[in-house]
Amino acid sequence: MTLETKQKKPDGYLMLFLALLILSVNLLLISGKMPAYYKGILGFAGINIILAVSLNLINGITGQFSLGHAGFMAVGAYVSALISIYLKWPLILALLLGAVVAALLGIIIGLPTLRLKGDYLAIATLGMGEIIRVVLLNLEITKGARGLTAIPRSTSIYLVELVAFITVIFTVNLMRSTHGRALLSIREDEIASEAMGINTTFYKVFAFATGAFFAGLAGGLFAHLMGYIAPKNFEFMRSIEILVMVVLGGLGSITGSIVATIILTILPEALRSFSQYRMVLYSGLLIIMMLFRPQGLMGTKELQVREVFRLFGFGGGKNV
Amino acid sequence: MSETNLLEAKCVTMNFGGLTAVANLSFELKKGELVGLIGPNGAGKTTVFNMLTGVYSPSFGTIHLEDELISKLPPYRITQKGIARTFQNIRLFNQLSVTDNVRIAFHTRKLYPIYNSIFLTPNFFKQERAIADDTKALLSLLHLEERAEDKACNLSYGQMRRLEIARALATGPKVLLLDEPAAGMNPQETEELTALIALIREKFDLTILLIEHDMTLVMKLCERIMVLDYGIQIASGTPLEIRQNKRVIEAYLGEEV
Amino acid sequence: MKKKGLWIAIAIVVIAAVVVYFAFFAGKEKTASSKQEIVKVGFIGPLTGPAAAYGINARNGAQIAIEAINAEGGILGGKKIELLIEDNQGDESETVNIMNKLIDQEKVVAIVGPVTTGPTTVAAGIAGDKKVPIVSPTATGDNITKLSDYVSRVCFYDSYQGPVMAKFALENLEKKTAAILYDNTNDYSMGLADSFALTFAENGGEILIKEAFTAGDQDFNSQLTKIAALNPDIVYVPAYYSDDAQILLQARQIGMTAIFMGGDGWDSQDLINGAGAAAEGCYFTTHYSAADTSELVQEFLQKYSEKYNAEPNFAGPLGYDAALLLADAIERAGEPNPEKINAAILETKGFIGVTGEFSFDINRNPLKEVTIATVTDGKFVLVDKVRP
Amino acid sequence: MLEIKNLHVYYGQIHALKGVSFVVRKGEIVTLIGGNGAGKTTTLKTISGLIPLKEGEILYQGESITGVKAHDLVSQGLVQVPEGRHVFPSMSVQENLDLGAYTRKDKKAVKEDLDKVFHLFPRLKERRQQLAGTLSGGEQQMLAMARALMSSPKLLLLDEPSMGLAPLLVREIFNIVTEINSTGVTILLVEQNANMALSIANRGYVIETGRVVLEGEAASLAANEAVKKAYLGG
Amino acid sequence: MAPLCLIKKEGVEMGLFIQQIVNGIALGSIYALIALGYTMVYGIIRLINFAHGDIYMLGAFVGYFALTTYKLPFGVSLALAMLIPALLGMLIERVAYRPLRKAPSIAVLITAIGVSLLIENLAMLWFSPDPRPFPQIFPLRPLELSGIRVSIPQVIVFITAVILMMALNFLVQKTKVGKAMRAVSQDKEAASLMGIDINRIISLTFALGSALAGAAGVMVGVIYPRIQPLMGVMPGLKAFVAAVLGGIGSIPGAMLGGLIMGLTESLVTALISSTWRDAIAFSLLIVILLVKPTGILGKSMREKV
Repeated sequence: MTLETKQKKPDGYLMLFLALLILSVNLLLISGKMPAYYKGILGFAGINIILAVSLNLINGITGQFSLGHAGFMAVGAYVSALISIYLKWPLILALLLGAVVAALLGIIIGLPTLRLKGDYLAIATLGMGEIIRVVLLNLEITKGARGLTAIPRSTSIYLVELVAFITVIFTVNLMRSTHGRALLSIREDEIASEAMGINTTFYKVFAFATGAFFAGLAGGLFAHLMGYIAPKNFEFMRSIEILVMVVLGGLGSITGSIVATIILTILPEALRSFSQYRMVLYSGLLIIMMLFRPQGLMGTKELQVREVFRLFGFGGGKNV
Repeated sequence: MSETNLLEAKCVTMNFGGLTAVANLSFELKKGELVGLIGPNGAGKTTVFNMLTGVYSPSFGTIHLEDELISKLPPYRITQKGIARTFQNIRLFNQLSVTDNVRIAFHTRKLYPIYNSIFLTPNFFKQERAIADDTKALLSLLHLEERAEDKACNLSYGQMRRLEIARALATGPKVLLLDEPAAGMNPQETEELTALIALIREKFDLTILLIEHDMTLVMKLCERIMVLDYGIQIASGTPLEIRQNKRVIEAYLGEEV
Repeated sequence: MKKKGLWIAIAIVVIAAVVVYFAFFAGKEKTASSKQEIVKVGFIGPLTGPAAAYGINARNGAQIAIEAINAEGGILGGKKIELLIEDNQGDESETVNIMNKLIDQEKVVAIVGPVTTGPTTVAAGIAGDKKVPIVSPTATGDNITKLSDYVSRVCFYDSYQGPVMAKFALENLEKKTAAILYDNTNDYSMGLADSFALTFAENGGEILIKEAFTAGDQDFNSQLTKIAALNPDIVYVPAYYSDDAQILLQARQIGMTAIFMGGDGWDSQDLINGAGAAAEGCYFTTHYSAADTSELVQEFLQKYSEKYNAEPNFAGPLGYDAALLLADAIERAGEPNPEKINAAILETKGFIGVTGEFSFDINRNPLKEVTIATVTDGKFVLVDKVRP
Repeated sequence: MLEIKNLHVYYGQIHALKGVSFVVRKGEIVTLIGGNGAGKTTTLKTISGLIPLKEGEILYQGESITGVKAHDLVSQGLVQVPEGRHVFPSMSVQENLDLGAYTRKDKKAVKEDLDKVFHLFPRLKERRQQLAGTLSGGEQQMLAMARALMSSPKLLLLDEPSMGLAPLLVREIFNIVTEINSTGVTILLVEQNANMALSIANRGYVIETGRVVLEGEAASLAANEAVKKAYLGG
Repeated sequence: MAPLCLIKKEGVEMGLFIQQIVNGIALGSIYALIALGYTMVYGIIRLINFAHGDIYMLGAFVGYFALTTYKLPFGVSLALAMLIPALLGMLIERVAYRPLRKAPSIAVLITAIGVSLLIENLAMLWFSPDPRPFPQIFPLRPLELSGIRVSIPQVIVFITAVILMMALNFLVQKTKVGKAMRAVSQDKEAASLMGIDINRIISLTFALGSALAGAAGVMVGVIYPRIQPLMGVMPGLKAFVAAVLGGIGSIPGAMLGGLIMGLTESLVTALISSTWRDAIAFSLLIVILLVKPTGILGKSMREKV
């Protein structure tokens, strides 16, 4: 019992394991042994990890139910794509500016709407995402439903990995500080949090803006990976997909988000051979997962190698 | 204003729609005092707390803490200025550990910039270590060290009440507001709580205002008692005076206490 | 606690299983198809999701073509074509994965699809990178064939058929004022609307109003009321048949008498089934006419209804033609080599398909006749064939 | 009337009740006293069918009601007034009372009971049309009890009726409990305020960490030194 | 008074405006019908039942098959189109939601999304994704009054919506079952202590809400005779927005919200541009939520501190 919650320090085994995994994947990449098919999936998985972890910051950690993540992603994607197309700035600058604009939008939208709670916030952010989409459909510069073509396809798989890595490190470090705890306390009880001297408005907007920033980055990466974006890439179902990754992984669990994201990115590919039954299976699995594991794969816990060992009967099995 | 008045409320009124929950209430807390706030249910006691801590902004009137106007400030600013509270219907961070509950409350006293936590600067480690040490000390003072790593929602009722107090203390208050700390406790537990309140008052040099229905606790601890009924202060005085006050007996205490 | 551990274990097992699956099964290098008696061709289109009606029709059409070819002995002296069908749900990311999979894992020599413009835009880039030709049956966006040399299509592009209808309205019907009602979430609809408007205005007509709707709308009364108030001679509705039927019905309900016109998206029996009498007297441009008595058309329609027990919408014959064109190109290339096949596609001259005879322009767009059809007594009737 | 045999209840991994047994006879007021977390509320909730039990048996009027759902027990006259009142906040006082009589078909008898209840709680009559959520804590407690009476209980389970109430109200509530009992309703009372509880009860049980540790006549319990020290503040 | 169509210039504009209001009310009635079911289900278990729009779609399909394949009379078809979705709604609640009654609400929401996707994809598999024309029951020719046109189905839907709203309101406010529903929505544990079988009440609520959705499906088929498996997605979303707008949990609120949605869409199209319609509808939602966080007719509950 106590072992579970006590664990706050980074788990050495896990770090080692992850490092090895990343290393071996990259060796495969560099050596050119990895088929483009897997490379493509890896790219999408990386982008999805950024999206899921950043949404987890808003939804899971701060407890603000947002359904508008695709909207921020769209803003980042469009701004960075437009910069690349018209101003021809370097990719990194385009991505950063896209992310900054998304974050600013997050602040502008967050300030008034974060007064709302629960489902009401969800529906307001959903509306916000839809508004962004309609604006994109109607602006001259975004070319409406036609979308933006001829975006330089300059995102490399390494860049996606790097950004995903930064997102995770950022979130993990934040979580282990007083600021991360402030976010958690808002999720648990906003009134008590305020009574502890925490400026809840600031932290909610901070979480919203940071989440939007990373979503914007992910959007930029997506745009420069695909070479083409259109408003329908950022429909409300997209927000739902990201939300499903977060909830399935466990609200508040970063490793959970990562694991769920990888599963949910690979699963549709694995189900591809079932062709027309694929979506039926996917939705069926989703229901079954939630029925048997409503708190998500990891609950609020983080994946720890020590636990995995214990599970398989290695060492110190007491207290389980 | 005299030197010794730490907290001063002047003509504070709170209206909800057509309903006046607290009417024209004035009082002051001197430094180091322990004052009880009693009265029938619905008399507006918790509303007073909510105004003092900024949850509600009074419709009329002012509240000063050390000569500084605080009645327009948001709750977190008031906490930073030095008023901490517990809640009548316990509000812990249920899914977090006991330690985390207390660590969160050190937020304002041991604050470092956000970039410190992202880039793991030396200051981050220094502050976090200080928070960990202070948390440990507080938990052991309140006999919670055994349960430091348990989730708050798994505590027993009495432990939850103590954790709320520990959390309030961690914010470094000058004034502590306790809302029915003995509610749901049996006499023995209440007795322990009484001793605890006396202890922390001494140790942290606190000024305390407490709401309580348990008259043994109130009479034993408080130097002064204010009585509210229908949002109006109907009496104020020493425990002895209050016990004999006709209006208080009629509205609240009933016959023989 | 035990239970949680169990779940983590299950999660790990699932991940491991998926990894193993990819590492050992899906990842297995397929031997190049040139050495086999089978030529692999991919199909990409939305078989589920909102655009499924077109994807499924296109797939059905392509399957009929491939089966017919295989039944007649295949290509390249007896090799059979295998059509690998993949569902992209109309989604661009899916399309990337499918393109990679079909080309890298399955080693297809060419691909029929994608069906809609967005995914085709994305697929075009990959096709160019990997030098594998794709032939889209129905992607009409003007630009897609300019994105890479490996993209071609068998349908009109947006600014091809819009002007035909505009001129027809001005010159043949002698109408002077028009209103446009289009789907602003659909690039096809926008493209047709723009090209129609441009030609119509340039040639002396007047566009009174452009109104939009959103995919999935059921109610068009507000837009129609607004249009009706301006009393235009014609209303151009470049949308898909199921929307068109709704719009026609609702327009007649509010007493509009203007002539309604549209593009190839109208071409489905369901337009008449849905709109009934309201469809009478409307005009639309399309690829072919089901009333065409040519053997090819009738044979296709017969096979389609036999196999699928339904009548195809416009995507059906286009899917058929795309597959047919591809098979023809493979035959002419002489070997199942993607680059050679692409070269052969470019050289296509006078190809005869269900949707007419055509060659390619320099951008690999078909130069073919536009059919203008109308509805009379509940039937599609051929009005004219125009070569723009 | 009610017989509890060897009750074991778990919350997840926590063994909350470890073999609780006691009896309540017809017409009695029986009180369960004990510290926080001793398992008093759990016992009540198990009896009224809100919590499933792992082991043991509950006999009501001689029949086993083990595993019977809460809503089915109400029509048999076994009714609980939950801790923390739990009135329906956005319904009027009248509607709350109507719901109390949810399982009853005999409209005339219900009407009579309504009059009785209003006689017992005149304050509720004044506030018939007021929303329950706007009542004060004491009034809500009265409403919760009145609501339970509307289902014409034979056995009333009261969970902490005095919690968070002013001294004056506490006395009033306990007077009413006695009055209810005098109309023939058997009462099982869980209380922190052991002084008060023992002063109106016939018999009492002391529960500690999921076990009954002491039982007896109310008066003898009140005189017991250990009880005095632990629960009566003596 | 002269008929509206005879009034010159400004009068014509006025007539057009009134026509758009009529259009908006007709469209709003549909949203209201779906929103009624939404609001009931949300009211009782605080679940945004994403599958509601899909049940509405199934209602339309049941009606379609009853009318075409089995050639049943309209009344019988409508009854079937309410009965089958009602049973399905109960089934969904039993299988997918009830086991999660104590789970975090977001988990139930994800399950609801799963159910929604499942129904949509099964429907596409079984019914094919092709849109189908719904048989025309009522004459299409509009009634004309001073230049304002209203079609018979529009009138029928409006009247149906109003009657159902009043009936539901009566049911919930005045009847025993209604009181039980409200009790369950406010405090489940206390409700079961009143002798209320909360599972039965929740089941009943789902049945009722789903039957309403089924009826709405048929009504939509009648007015806008085209049905397809994804027809429930957008109206479902907009009806939910309507329910929130009017104050979720409130039955007159659902009606009001539906009408406001319909009117907004219609007037935005008339006065601004149809391309901005959805953006403005959602902006309106956000503005209303900010001014009155629980919706127009929603009860505001102050959190007790």
